[in-house]
Amino acid sequence: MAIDQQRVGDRTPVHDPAEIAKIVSGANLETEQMVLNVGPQHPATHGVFRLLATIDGEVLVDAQPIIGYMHRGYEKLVEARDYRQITNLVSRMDWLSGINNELPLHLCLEKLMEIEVPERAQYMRVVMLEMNRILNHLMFFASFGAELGAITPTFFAFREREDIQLALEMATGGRMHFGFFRPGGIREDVPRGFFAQALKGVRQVMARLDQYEDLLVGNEIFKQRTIDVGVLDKEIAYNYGVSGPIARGSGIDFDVRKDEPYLVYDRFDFEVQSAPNGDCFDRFWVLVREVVESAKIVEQAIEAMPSGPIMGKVPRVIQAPAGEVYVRTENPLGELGFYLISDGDRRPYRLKIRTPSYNNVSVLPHVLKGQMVADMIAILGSFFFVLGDIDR
Amino acid sequence: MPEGYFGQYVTIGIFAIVGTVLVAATLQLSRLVRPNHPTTAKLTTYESGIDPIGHGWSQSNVRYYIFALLFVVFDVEAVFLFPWAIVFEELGTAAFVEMVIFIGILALALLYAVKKRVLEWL
Amino acid sequence: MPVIERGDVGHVRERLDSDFGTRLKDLRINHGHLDVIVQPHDLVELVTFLRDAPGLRFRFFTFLSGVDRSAFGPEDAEDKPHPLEVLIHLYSPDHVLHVTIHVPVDPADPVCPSINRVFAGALWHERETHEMFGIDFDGHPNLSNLYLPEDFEGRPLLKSFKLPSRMVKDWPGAKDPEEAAAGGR
Amino acid sequence: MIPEITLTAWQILLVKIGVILAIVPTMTLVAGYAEHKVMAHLQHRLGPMYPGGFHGWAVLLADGLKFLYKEDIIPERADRRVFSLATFAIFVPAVMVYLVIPVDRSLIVEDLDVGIFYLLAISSVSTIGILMAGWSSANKYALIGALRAGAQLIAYELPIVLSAAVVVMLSGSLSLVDIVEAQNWPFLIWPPGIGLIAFLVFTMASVAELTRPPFDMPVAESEIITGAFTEYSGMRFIFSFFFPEVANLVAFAAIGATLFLGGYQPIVPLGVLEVIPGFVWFTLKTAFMVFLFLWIRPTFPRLREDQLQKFAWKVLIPVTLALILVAGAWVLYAPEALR
Repeated sequence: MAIDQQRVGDRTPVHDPAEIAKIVSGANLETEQMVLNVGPQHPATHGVFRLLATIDGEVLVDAQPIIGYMHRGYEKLVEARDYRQITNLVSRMDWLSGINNELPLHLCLEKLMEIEVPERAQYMRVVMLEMNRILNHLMFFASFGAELGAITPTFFAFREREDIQLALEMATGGRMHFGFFRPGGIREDVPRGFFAQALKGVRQVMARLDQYEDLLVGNEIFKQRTIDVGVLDKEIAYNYGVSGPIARGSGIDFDVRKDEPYLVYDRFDFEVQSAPNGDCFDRFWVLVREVVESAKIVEQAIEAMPSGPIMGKVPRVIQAPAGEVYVRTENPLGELGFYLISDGDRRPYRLKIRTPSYNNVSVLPHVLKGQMVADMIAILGSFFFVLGDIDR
Repeated sequence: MPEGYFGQYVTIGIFAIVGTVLVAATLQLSRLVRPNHPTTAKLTTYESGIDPIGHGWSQSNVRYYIFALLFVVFDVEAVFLFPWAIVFEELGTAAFVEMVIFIGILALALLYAVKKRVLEWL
Repeated sequence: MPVIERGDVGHVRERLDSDFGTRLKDLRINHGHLDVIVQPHDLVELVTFLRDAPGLRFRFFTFLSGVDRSAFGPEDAEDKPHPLEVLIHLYSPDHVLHVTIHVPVDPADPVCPSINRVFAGALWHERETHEMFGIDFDGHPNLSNLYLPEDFEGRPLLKSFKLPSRMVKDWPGAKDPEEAAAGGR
Repeated sequence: MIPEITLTAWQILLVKIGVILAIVPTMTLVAGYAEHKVMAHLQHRLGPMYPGGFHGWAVLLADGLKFLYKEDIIPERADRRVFSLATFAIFVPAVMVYLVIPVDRSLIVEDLDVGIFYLLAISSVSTIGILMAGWSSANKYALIGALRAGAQLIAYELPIVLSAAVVVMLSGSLSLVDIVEAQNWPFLIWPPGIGLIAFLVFTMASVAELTRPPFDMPVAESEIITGAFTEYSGMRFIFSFFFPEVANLVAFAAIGATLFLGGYQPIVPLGVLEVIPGFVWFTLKTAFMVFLFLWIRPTFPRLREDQLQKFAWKVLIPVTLALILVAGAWVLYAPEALR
């Protein structure tokens, strides 16, 4: 397994007759191992992610993920900013689900400061969170297809994203980083037409998703590429703290929205999708089914949308009293947790950000070992991760 | 003069030359208009954006070699097959039976290869 | 063995109290999560117990990190918290329970046993904590930097590490909303 | 009608060269543009709309011009000579395939009496070029891509050759004109199934031979960038990758139309249809084949290399071997149904 260091450093082809003779005589007939870099500039890695793969022919002997190309040190930066500013900072962690990243911080503050959030704001938050989740999942639906060489789902997914994207843009003015949540509520009430647009978007997704799903899930080639490939064992998933669609694809029936409902998630009728086998197919299947569940939540939330204020009673200066709290939410990619330690200042004393992709990706070497190079791409694609979410 | 049986192949030869000249000429034309500023970074072998580790020439899995051998066997078969395909109608049943035996042997060989699992990639 | 009810963190406290007794300090319930303080040498045992004990099954590894509390609270406070600690959060998916483990380590010689044999997921977290806080994890196979360049100096998440741009002006957003509402923006 | 023009053999040759040099690039541009547009519309989008004004018809010309102005980079560690020779080894065969395809009854550059043999031989020369390109690049992706391409092209060469053998058996000749002439009855349908299965095998193997999705592992961009051509740039890239790919696409479509769809013959032998000139039929059939190839691309995800090999060796080759026997029996014992 160890790479022959001398050979790796040696750039010239073998010319020495003695060495050739040695190779020919069979003393050295084993195939050479090659160190292959996948990333940071590789078409299949979303962002600057690097995988140092040792391959023998087409088989992966070892794979080490190398991260840190876009570490921004948010945990340090937040200590020099007040809570209002952090909202916009943390939404840049997982850039595909900006609004979901904002939530746990506000939940932390609302817990510590004992702020009551009005119902309308809570429902509104749920609508936006779930719409963002659909956006995120459709994105991975697209990219997983693209990685397996199916180009068409990409375009379909992007078309479906657009209507939802438009609704969010109407309300927040942003397409990726919304900055819409405030401690105690949301920034402002939504404009007229928002609900109609949002319903149009999610209903369209629900209506069309089955067809799109058939493009991949129903395809024989897709099944051959994904079933029984990259199996992640349930216990290993627990052990590494894997969460989100990846964990649920391994038969872990685990969703913060159901287990410990925050906001008003306990009032909606939705199911936690999970699949038992832990292979690429199951992970993808869970991801796709979750889009439908999210769409169902959005529909219910809009139907039951109460009227009233959108901001609770919040002091002028956001200043959390001294204390510690851990709040976790179900981000599209898994459990996002903020451990906030406050010493009573307007800035957090320490904010530990537990991002889903970090734990999810750390299990990769375990899953990749012994796989084929072609499967490696399928596995990387099925470990839905966002680089900003790993590196923070 | 490119006529008759031999002449046909002269045409083919000429076309090979024409194709070659076409590529060479376009590459030369491109040389006239394109920039040329080689730098060390540009001339480095591409390896996903970092300095390459080791060399690109390595002994690869022998698996490919077995496929190549199988190919040779079957391609030779194809060479036999074509002349036979034209005339077997006149030669009748005997030639047909001979070919059945020939293909049968090859099919057995393929079956053997499958049983020996050499067609499995891993 | 009594099975602990869903979310009943009080029972966990009793279980820990009876099984680990005096070795655990300060079992508190904080916002529905159990806070435990344990000395480094008891850490691996405690974590293994939490993971395997029937009825507890804290088998989901949430995160591991550190906290530098040396600048916590007012300067002249009476009971200063321990200046440096390792923070571990575990979750029991079966019973929906949380436990936060605080491991005080000596700031002069920060060493803590590695829990990667109990939770393999801790490997990366311990590497990150090592480069950010300078805490050594005894038994970790490879404590090389995860994020920072190899030649980086300093431990960024320690309070003693100042961001260069904050040396001049401590906090650019210091303007009070009250002031802003009254005066210029 | 047409005044008798007598040309010397050399003049004829010049005309032939002119025709081929005009037709091949034009076909390639048209097919390449069709690829853009067909794929775009299959995916609910517009595709190129601006270059040239009308529906972006000039997009490939603009592309070609852009590549002409691009820097040509040969990596330092590459084997320069082999690296540049590979381009020729890939490009030249792609042009030479067109020599023997009968566009109409008398519209053929060279009616070789072993035309089909020539066709199969020349279309597989590019494998060597791809191996040269991959090996000389001294790049890991290129090497993997080249080896994949080599294994794949030889594996799918066989189904093509064997399905062509079926056609030869049914028509009794190696000359492409004779083969087309033999198809004045619905070749594809009669004798029952044989032609149709051979056609399906040929189409599938052609997609693999063209390294197009779902068999595009040798150039799978999400795995190994562009495979053997990772290090190629500028005009060299066009000549070794893009142009041959599309030229071969058209060539295989034309071969398919010739071998299975009756080439320049009308689809059914009806007097009314005979009025339409042969080359129109040929072009329509080739266009149909091209569309088929283009249609497959956005529909399927990519197979894996071992699955592809399994498919060739365990499905296609046994099927064609059996087909040869069935066709032989048919020709011998039920010849009256044929002619």
